[in-house]
Amino acid sequence: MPLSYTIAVIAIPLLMFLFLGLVGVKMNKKVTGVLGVCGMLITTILAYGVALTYFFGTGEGQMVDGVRKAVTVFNPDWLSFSDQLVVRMGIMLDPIAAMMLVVICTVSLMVHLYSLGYMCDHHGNAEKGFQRYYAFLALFTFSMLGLVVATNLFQIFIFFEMVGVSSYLLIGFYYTSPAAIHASKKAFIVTRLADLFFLVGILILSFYTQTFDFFGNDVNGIMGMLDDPQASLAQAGTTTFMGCSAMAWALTFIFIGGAGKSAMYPLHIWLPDAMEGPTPVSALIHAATMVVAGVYLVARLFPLYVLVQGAMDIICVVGAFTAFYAAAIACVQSDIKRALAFSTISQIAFMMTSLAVSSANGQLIEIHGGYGLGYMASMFHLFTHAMFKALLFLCAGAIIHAVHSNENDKMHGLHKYMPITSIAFLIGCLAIAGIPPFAGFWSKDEILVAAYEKGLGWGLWMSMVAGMTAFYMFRIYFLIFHWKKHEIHTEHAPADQPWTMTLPLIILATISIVAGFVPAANLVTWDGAPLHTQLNWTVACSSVLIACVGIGLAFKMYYKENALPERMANSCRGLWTAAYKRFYMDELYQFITHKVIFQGICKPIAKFDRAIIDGFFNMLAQVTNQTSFGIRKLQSGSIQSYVYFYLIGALLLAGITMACVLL
Amino acid sequence: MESLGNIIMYFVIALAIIVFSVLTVTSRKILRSATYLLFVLFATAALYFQLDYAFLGAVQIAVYAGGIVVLFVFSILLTQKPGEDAKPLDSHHRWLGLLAAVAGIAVCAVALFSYTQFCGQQLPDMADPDIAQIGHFLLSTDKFGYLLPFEAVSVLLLACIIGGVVIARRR
Amino acid sequence: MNLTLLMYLIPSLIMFGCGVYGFLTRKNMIAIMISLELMLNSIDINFVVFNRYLFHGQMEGMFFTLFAIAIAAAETALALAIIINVFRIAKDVDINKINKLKF
Amino acid sequence: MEIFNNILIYFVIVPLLTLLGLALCSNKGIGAIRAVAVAGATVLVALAGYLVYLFLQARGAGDTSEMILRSEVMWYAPLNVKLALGVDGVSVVMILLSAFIVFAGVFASWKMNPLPKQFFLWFYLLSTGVFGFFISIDLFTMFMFYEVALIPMYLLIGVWGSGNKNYSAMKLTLMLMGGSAFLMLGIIGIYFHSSADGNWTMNILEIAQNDAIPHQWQMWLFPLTFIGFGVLGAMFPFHTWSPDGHASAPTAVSMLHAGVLMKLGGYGCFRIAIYLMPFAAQQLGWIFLTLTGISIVYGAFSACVQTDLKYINAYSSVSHCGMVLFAILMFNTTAMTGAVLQMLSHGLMTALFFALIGMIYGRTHTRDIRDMGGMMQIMPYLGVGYVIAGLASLGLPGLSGFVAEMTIFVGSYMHSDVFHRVLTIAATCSIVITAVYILRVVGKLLFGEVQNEHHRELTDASWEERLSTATLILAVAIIGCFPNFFVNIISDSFLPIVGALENAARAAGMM
Repeated sequence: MPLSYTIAVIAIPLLMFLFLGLVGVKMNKKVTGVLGVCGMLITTILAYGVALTYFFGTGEGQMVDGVRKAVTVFNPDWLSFSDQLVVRMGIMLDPIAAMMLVVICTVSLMVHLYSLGYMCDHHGNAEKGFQRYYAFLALFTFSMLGLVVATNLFQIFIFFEMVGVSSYLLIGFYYTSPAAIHASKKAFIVTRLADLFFLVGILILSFYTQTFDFFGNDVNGIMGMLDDPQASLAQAGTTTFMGCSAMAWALTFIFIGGAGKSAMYPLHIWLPDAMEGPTPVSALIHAATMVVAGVYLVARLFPLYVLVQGAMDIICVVGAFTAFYAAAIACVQSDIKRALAFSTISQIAFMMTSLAVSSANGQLIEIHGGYGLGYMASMFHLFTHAMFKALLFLCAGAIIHAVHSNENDKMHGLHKYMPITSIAFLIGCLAIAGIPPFAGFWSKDEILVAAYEKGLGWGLWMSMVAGMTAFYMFRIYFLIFHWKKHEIHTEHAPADQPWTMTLPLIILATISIVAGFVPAANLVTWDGAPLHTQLNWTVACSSVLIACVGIGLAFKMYYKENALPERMANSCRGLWTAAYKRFYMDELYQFITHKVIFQGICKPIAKFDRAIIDGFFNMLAQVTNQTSFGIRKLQSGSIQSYVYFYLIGALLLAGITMACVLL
Repeated sequence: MESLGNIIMYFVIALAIIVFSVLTVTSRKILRSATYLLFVLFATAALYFQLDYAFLGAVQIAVYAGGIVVLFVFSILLTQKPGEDAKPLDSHHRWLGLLAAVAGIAVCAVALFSYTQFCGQQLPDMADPDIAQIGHFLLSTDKFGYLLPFEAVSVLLLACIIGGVVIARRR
Repeated sequence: MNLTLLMYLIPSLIMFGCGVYGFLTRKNMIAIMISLELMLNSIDINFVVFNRYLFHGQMEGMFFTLFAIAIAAAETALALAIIINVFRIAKDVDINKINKLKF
Repeated sequence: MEIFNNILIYFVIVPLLTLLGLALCSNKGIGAIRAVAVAGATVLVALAGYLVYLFLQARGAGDTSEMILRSEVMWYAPLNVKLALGVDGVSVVMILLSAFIVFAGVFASWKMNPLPKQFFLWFYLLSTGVFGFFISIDLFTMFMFYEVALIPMYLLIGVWGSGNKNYSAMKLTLMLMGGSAFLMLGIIGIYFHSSADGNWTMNILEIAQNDAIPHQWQMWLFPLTFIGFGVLGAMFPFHTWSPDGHASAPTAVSMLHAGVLMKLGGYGCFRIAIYLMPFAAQQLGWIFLTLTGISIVYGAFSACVQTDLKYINAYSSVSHCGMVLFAILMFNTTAMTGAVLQMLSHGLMTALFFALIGMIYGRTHTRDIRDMGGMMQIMPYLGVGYVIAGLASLGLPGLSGFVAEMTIFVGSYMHSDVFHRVLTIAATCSIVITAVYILRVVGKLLFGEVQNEHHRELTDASWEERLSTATLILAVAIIGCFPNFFVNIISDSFLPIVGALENAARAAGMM
């Protein structure tokens, strides 16, 4: 299959969006849903074809001397800023782009299919806004695909905004619910704030590079400048501002942009709230695809980041801290989707850390004669995580659909009622906990190896977080499916959902089992050359052991109803409450945005405008008016006063004349 | 040297003018004001007679004293309730008015007294202009003819009549 | 003793002063008109006197007075018509209370 | 006459003919009035489209002259005042924009009541002024058309407005008139220094060619003209007419005013103030740059706390128009191109906003967002339109706001000194604040539960309202999706101006 088919991969969702958005609203709901699924199915088939061609074909210049090169399929000008600075809208395929195509299309297809069942009530009637929902899904898929195949930094920025808006629209899908509106607004504004940094980063970087392209077709792209010491990029490395090079500033700002989308601390606050959206949306956007855009962005600029160790260190620290922080919060959440959301944050932080631990002192760390193991591991984990996290979310969706609640205490003991869902969820948990041979084990293991290689401290820290992951995932699992007998709250007993919802679960579960055997090391590496890896038995065994300890602990505490969790919570009540309240980050933001910015800046400015600026002009008018009124008194209309004035004038004139004549 | 009768006549007229003028503007009963005005006008007419302008004096009596004052009296009777006096003036108004009047008089007086070359002029002899002559002048277009103003005044009077009718007409 | 020009001007001047005083102080519109007549009259006297003393061969002053009398008559008639009309509407002839047409 | 062979003059003649046609309509015949108004607007759109075609053809044929379609008629020989016509890329797109807004405005005021005939009469008089301003290159003629565009505003707001309309109309007119007083002083000053040899001229191109205005005079005349136009461009601190004026104006007038009239300010700033006085522009630019930088952030912050829909948009306009002047003062082709894109974008988007607000207001009779909610359920078409306008305003790629803002930011960042960069970064912050106030109002107005049960009975947009908004949405999307088409038309027009600025800088030894 020619690589130029990628255009169709991008175009079909766009056309679906336009069609469903403009025409679909007048059509039958089910028909639009089926149309959406069909469109997505075609997209997915094409995407698989393109990805397979890219990875295993040789025809279109993707393999040169055993190294996979980026292939620019098409790259027309979109907006010319100046002769050199041109924003292009193109399609570029390289290992990570091809991999992302597969991930996005797979998850998106699953979600499309799943939503056919999920977005209906128990009688099979589609919800209000069903067409809109599918239109937005198509829009999101289009934006995300456009993002990953971007040929230049600015295109990534453009699609960053687009996915942000799609996410906004989908989180706020239930637009009558205040919580959903609030969450969607928060998500948009926080990511927008991050995008501001991204934009500034782009501005700084492009000022030196004079191009946005990664690999230029006619001009040299950013990556092409890396080897050339005369290139303007080198200048960016030496120009300093406040002690750091322009390059470091630019890359740090760009990372902040990515951190906003990828929910890194302290910009993570929007993600848990984003769970107000429909659950399939959470699975697609807020677990599998959009939230890894930040990771993707850093990976995309990986060769640049390697040059600037400062930026890498920031990523490393932020990533490692976020991984722990989110895992800690996930351990105590009672809302299933929120717990999964924090788990997502933690896992994405894993990927970020993994990227950052690939280098030290401005050089890639050598492992087994290969470089950039962390990069490979990160991308691999991105892939596997997308699959099993989507699975977990879709399972959660099925449960929520069955019991009509997000809270753990409304669930309990569902294993008996929903066996398929239960098994799928278990597979997902095993995968994320890192139990071989499930997918998560392989990718997480590589990450840990890379972390240990960077330093023992990093490795231990990440291992600890991996253990916590196993614990909180199984805590959720046991609380939902076991703990105690289910109390039936509604007239329907919870049961496995229709095939449209279970089929995606089965497919994703299968992928979660086998995805670990994808030869990622040969396919996605930072320079395109295959990376030789081998299982590090020490790390592998220890991580499995840690995971098992976590699972065991969770089993002990949550398999059967008992008082142990309560006792433990009581033993350190303060810490528990803080974690449950997510360490008060939301309250902090609330304070900053409402008290400081809204009350402290906006209101005084608006008052200043009305009172001082407008007041000044009104005062001008008032003064004129008052003066006029003052003068008007002279024009009183009273003849007698006129006569007085007349007399005064006449007498004065006469007096003056006489004085002149007589004296 | 004037005849004594003339001089006495003059003083009587001058005194009448001064006294009745002051009374006209100070009386609080408006009807009395009008009456005093009538006396002033008569005195003026007398002055004209003394100055040998008999026709003018006649006109003064006929038009002014006979016409205008009657108009005043009628309008006073139409607008004034019997026994209603003007309110006494507050003092600052009176003093202000007095000051203005006195200042005006003073300035004029200073001017008059400083131009002594004609102020001391004797009364020259003059024949009383006869009516025929006046009529001739009024209707002639010669150098001293007043036909144009005469016609203008007639138009004015016409306009005035119409205006008076239109304004005073009860709607 | 001679009757000089000045002697005739002095009563006229005082009459004018009274007219001014009356015009400035009276509230009744008719009284104001009366004061106005006083002033007009004093001017008439001046015309006549100047004509008589300084240009006794001619009659401009006299004619001027003649016309002035005519116009004064017209003016008074009109003014009184207006005053009466105003009185009908406003039930008052106080000059300070007639202010309905003012902005 | 020869001038009638020039297509440009028809941009003035067509509105005038429409005026005539409207004058002939009877007061009662609403159908005839609408027909005439629509016909006029349609002809204008067609003419504008044809003008773009002519322009592209001329440029394609290698015509690189600064202005095309030149023609001149002497008006008043003693002062050398001419009716001089000519357009470059910027004027062409501005004319296109104006034609679109007039078209949409006519449909937005479809049910204008009372006195529809008189409303359209003034409306078309205003349009005449706007088009006349964009086609002329003679200072006197420009100023005349400028005034023609301003005066009808007073009546349009004073008679057909809402709320505190007398105050607003008076304030708007007085402040803009104050601005034009400055402007007239400036123009007179320019005229008397327009040439070194005493052959004074009003023609902009000739004045720029002569480059004879002494530097010490430029230092006086530049602020005069810049403030004169800046008042219209809502530059801080001369922006306060904008919130009150827009809040009281009827829908179509708000559209035309924010959409086109405010653009006259930006257009005049670079066409007259900067082009003719590049030296002073270089010397004094930083003052105005600071003011416009303040405008951007200040307007955005002020918009965050407003509760009246129109006030929100008016402050947002202050912010966006500040961006226009900000970019113009950056003195490079990229930023200035961005400024024109922003004018286009803001013109269409704000017109769309005001149209939608007018339609919502016409139904609910309130503009206070606290009294409304859940409009999306009641009037989905208007709701979706509002969301699209909002997204355009906060700079969603694919809609016009994004390309304009990005061009401005990239162009502004091309300056390598700290002053310009700090201002640029401050200006970029506005994209976040914009998102805040747009999402706030969208959340409160459209989403959530219906606040007022009476609102449930309201209807969605009628066909003419749909047409009006769809035209604008389409235009916004076209600019957003195919920006290069416009950039190519616009960017060459700035070469003479940037060239003049560089010469001035070189002469002053700044470069």
